Amino acid sequence: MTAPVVPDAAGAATPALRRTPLRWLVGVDRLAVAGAALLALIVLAALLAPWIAPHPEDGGSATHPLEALLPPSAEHWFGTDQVGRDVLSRVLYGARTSLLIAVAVLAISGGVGVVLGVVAGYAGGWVRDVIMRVTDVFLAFPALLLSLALAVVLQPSVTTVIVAIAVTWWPWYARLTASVAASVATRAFVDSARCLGVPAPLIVFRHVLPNSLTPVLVQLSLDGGGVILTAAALSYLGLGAHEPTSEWGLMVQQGQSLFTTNWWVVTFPGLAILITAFAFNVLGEGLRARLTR
Amino acid sequence: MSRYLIRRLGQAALVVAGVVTLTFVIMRLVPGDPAVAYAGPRASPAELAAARQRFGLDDPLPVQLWNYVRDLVTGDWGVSLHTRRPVRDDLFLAFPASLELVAAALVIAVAAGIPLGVAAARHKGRLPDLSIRLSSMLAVSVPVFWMALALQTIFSSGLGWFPIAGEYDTGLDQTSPLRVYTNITAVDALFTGNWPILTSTLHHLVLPALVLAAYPTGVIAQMTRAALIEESARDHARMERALGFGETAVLTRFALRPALNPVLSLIALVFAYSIVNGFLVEAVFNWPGLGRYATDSIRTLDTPSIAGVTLLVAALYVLANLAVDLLQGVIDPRARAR
Amino acid sequence: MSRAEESPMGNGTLIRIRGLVVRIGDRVIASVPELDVGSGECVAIVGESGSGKTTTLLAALGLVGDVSDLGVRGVDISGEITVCGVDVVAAGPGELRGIRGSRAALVMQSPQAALNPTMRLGTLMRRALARHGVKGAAARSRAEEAVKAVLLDPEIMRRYPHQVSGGQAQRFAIALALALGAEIVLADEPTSALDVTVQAEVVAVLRRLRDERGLAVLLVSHDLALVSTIADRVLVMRDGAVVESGPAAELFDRPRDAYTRELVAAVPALPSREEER
Amino acid sequence: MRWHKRLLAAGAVAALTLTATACGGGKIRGGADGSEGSTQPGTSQNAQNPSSAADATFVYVPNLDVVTDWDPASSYSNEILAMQNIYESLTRYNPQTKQAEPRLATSWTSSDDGKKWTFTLRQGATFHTGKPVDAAAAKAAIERTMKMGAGAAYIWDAVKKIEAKDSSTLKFTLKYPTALDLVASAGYASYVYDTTAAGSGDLKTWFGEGHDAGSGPYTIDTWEKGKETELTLKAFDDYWGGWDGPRYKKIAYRVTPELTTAWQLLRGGEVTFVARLNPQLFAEAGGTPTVQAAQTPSFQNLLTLFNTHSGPLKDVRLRQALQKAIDYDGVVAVLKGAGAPAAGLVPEGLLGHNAGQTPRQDLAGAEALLKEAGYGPGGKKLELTLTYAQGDSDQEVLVTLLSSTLDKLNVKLSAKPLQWTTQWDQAKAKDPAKRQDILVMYWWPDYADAFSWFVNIFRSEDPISFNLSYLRDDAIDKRINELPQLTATDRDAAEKAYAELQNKIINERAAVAVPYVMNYQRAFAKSVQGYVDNPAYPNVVFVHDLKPGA
Repeated sequence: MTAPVVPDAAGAATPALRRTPLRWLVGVDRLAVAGAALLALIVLAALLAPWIAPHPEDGGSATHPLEALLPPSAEHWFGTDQVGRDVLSRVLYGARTSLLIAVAVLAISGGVGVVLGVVAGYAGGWVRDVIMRVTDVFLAFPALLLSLALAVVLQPSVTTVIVAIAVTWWPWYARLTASVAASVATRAFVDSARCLGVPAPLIVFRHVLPNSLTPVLVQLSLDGGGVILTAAALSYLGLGAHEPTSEWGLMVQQGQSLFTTNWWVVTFPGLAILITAFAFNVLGEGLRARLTR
Repeated sequence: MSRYLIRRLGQAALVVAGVVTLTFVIMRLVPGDPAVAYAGPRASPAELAAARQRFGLDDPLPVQLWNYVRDLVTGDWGVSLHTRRPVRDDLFLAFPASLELVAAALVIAVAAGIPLGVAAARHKGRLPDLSIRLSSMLAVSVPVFWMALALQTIFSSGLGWFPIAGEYDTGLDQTSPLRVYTNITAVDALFTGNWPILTSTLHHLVLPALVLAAYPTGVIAQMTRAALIEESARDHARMERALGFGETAVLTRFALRPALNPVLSLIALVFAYSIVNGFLVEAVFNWPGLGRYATDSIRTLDTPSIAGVTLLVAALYVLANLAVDLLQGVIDPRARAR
Repeated sequence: MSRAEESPMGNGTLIRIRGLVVRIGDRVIASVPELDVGSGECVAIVGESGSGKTTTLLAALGLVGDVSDLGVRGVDISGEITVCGVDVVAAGPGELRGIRGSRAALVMQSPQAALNPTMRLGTLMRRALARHGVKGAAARSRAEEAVKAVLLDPEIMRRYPHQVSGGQAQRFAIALALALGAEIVLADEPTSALDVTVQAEVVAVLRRLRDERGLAVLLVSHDLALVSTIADRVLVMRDGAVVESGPAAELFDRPRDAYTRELVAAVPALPSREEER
Repeated sequence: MRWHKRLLAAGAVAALTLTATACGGGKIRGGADGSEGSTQPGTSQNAQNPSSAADATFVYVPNLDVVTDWDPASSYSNEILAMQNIYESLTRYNPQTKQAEPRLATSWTSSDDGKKWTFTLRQGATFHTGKPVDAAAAKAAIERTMKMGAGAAYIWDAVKKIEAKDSSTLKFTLKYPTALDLVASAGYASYVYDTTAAGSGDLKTWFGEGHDAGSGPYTIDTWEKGKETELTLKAFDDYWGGWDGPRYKKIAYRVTPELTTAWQLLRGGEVTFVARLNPQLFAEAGGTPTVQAAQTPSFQNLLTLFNTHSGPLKDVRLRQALQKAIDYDGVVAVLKGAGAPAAGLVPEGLLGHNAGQTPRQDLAGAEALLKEAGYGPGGKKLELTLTYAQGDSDQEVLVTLLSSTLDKLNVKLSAKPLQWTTQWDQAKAKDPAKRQDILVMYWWPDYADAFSWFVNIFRSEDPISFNLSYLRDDAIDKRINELPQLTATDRDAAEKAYAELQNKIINERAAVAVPYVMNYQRAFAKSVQGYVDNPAYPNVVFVHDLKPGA
């Protein structure tokens, strides 16, 4: 979100390498592979939560008030929470919520941003000016702040989190796409398409859009971590997911006053946020290093 | 040059206008009637009507927006529903402490992030690089509120190395009272030579500033590394090598300065981000800054206060960007020519 | 620097290349069986882009792959390169830094890009001199003398790269070499980014320094017109290999290789070297 | 270059001036109130050692900002913590005797019909302004409060006329019978203060600047909004109660929102009293030798109000099923002492408390009732909406447990945490279809009288204000209207009337369930002697009553 794409050094000697498929997987991209693997594991855990969670019912609405706040044990690896639910199960189910939020936010903000960005970049002139000034305004808010303000307006729920974050994130993609699209639009093949009388929308979506996507995709994977963190922060502030949804930020918030007495309630969901955001960041960094070379 | 400045200022003004409008629109969408929130649950219809009139809630929306803008310009940021004081006064009280914390965090971030970025670039592709990259990715991935809780539990209540919470030992207000000028405690203590309060403040600052520094340190290290690598691949770096300079000298004495440009823009971005991130840290360490004010405002749906905080931070961000643009002229002579 | 006096190559050979092969991965980027540059001599390498001529020049300074993302990992250099008595292939970084600048200097294609944008020219000059042990008043006088020698106003040292013209920048790069006491200048397309009139200025400076000070020049260029005005000997490269080499006059008059003939023919009006002289 | 430097310098100067003018420049921190001769170095006790020496400081840790309104007439918020130590009312409620006891009034009588009340005032009490507390001053204060009509001023609604018969006799004539001694003990709006304190200036403004005009044991020393130690009070030397023996001479309010932080401050000996802990920390406090812990039932209980007017819960069987579905023991177990089982609507310690009515979970009964109405396992799925307070972890526990139980009974509960204003707006919606089926909220009285629950929540009203079960029952209304006179004249009859009403509302109409009554869980330094919690004044510590021990 914050770090603009900085192309790594482009040495005169490298083009030869680009064609070696093996390098794609080993070589410089060990980071991307590691990130992808870690993320795949988390996705798998989320998808399989109903089967691998030791107490799947605890991921939903079940409660066991008499087993509250048990420390980690063979029965409950991560202990139990205030109302006796298995923390491990809730962390696994929480992966579903977090990933759902991440995917939805990236899809919405990426989609809106790319479309507006391509239009701005291709059309240029006042269209570009208007769109860019609007993104300026949105970008003048730190993302979390605007999400906060929006989440206050909407009632707390997972949908609110998605909307509040998506609204604040699309301008980044609009910006990025606009600049890439502007340079793509001046390339010869677009000119020739124009000369052949291909209608503008078709040029935009057939030719400009596909050629502008790569940096956006890299940015999207980099931003996954940011979305996870922002969503967790919103839920932590009580503006996001609520009971009985399993959500990591909410779990940290509910357990924070228990940190000194029942550390497990807070520690594991916090680690889950950390690891997931980390996986996104590693993947994004790896892709960035690879694709922008 | 001055044309560039005028254009840049115009752009900033346009953005601020947009920010104000957007904030106004969002605040009007807040559910619940601010008049009810202000007048209290047992207010009579007459009190409600008075409150509505006071907030101008009966005017058409464009008129309200116009009044809002006019009030903002004349320094009237409205009255907080939960503290019942002018929002501007509240912000002036709370903001210096936030600024102190964020500034400390950014100092740490710059002092650590840039050398780390240099070290990573210097050993590019080798173990030090990988470990610096991985740790900076870890630093940007950590949820601050959780890290704050963890560090507080470990280092304050566990090991007792740092105070648990607060900005300074409030007992010192009795023994060595602080004369305030800027309301930034550390600054006032420094300039009035109030060493007890200064050392106490710095001691209290360590943990929250470290937590808040994690994210900016990570991004600054990453950005410095990337910018240095890019810069050290340029022709001038080859020239400097051909003049007999070693890699370290090329990076630190030649490439670093042009590479600081993107890092500087990043710092402006991270500054505003850290103020908001600081809300979460302030809550844990009971730092008397904007965070508590903001969370209280959110909890009570105090729209004038939320709008005030939002506007203040957004305006700061615009200002920071403007400042960076000007600073870039100092760092990079090419920018001056624009 | 006193190493110049105790150079083991007393016969004035500044660059000696034998059987040089530069590979990246499996691909041969440049292959030069033999190349010598003596003191006061100007040797040119010509060829189209991608022919390996720049690689050969950079290899002489040990700078191949310095900017590539892969560092040394992907680059393989074999053969013998001796520059001012130092075995470049085997030398450690410290030894290489000892000859760079002070004995063998580089002049690059794009004059402004080759100078650090955030640094006044004088600062760069001062730092470079200090790097090679020349400081204070001595540094100032050497800098001034060098700048004057390339026909620049010493005032230029107060400017930033973006405030000087391309020709000025290029001449300043040569002044750097002079100030540091370099015996040979390795010039990579030094004029191709310049206007025609400015090109002549730079070439004139180079030629004068060679004639007056015995400065050797290894010139890489695709511009045969330029080469013909200055080079004593010429190597023609194509696709990484040397296709022809020999004294300049001979090569221009009677190109043996088909490719060289093509090149020579492509130059619209190759001025007669005799007339120039 | 030069241009940039100038510009940057100008910017820096502008920023400095801005902040400097904002704070008035060069003020001593802790001396927000310029006229009150603020702190001098070395003269007062270090707040760090609250437990030492004769003029010790009592450091109270609230979790919210203390002061929003300094005006004793309209104050209706967290500043009660300080106000009750600065100001005094005519009477003070004693939860043990369930009666009002002397404070500024030493005795009082009422007429048989409960419509005339005469208070005799204490001799020798003075305001912090130096003026004596007499009947005329008390009359002026209460009349000003009534006239302003802000905050909790409604408590005086019954008063028709106040007369100062002589300097120590204050006579009230009421429009309808009311237990005025209880009214006069209210936590808010009951204060007696010097209405002439500001002289010719505006009194409200004068208060707002951080001045006080009370007669209590402490007076405002420093007040700095937004600072961690927001407020300090110092002893009022001429207090009628005197300063014999060891007493706390100063009170500091150190705002700490985070429970864990507050606890760590207390354990570290930095503070004296923490108003609120969670059960786990409270348990830890109990086992810490330097700290004492006290748990007291409050007058605040949690209500789950069922929509009796529209939606599926119009069917009384479903409401009764819900009452039976609530896991009362489970909630109390999870709250681990932060909540106690409730018996009826009226908490213990108030007239009207009905000890026998403790509800129990009865899943079989709930299932049977649901079946009868066509729902339950195997029947139609019942979908209900519920709203509760955002950020309240105790309510969250109730809701989590309830939706877990209802899930098993084929009832889908969609629960929304909302800010109070939003929750309330939705509950008051003109269109009944927009209202919730179940609303969860706390209720506590403004003065120690159970009447508050009935008149506000269960008496028919139009438009809706707090009657959020939307109950409309003439018989119930009639009984509610009779309560004040009974309370004022015949306490036994009142007791009976309360019992009957609660039976009607809870059992017959099933308009509400009361999952638990909040317990106060306080933790404070071992050195504090004589602390008693008074639930009629939520979270207030009457510091003058305490002794600092070794």
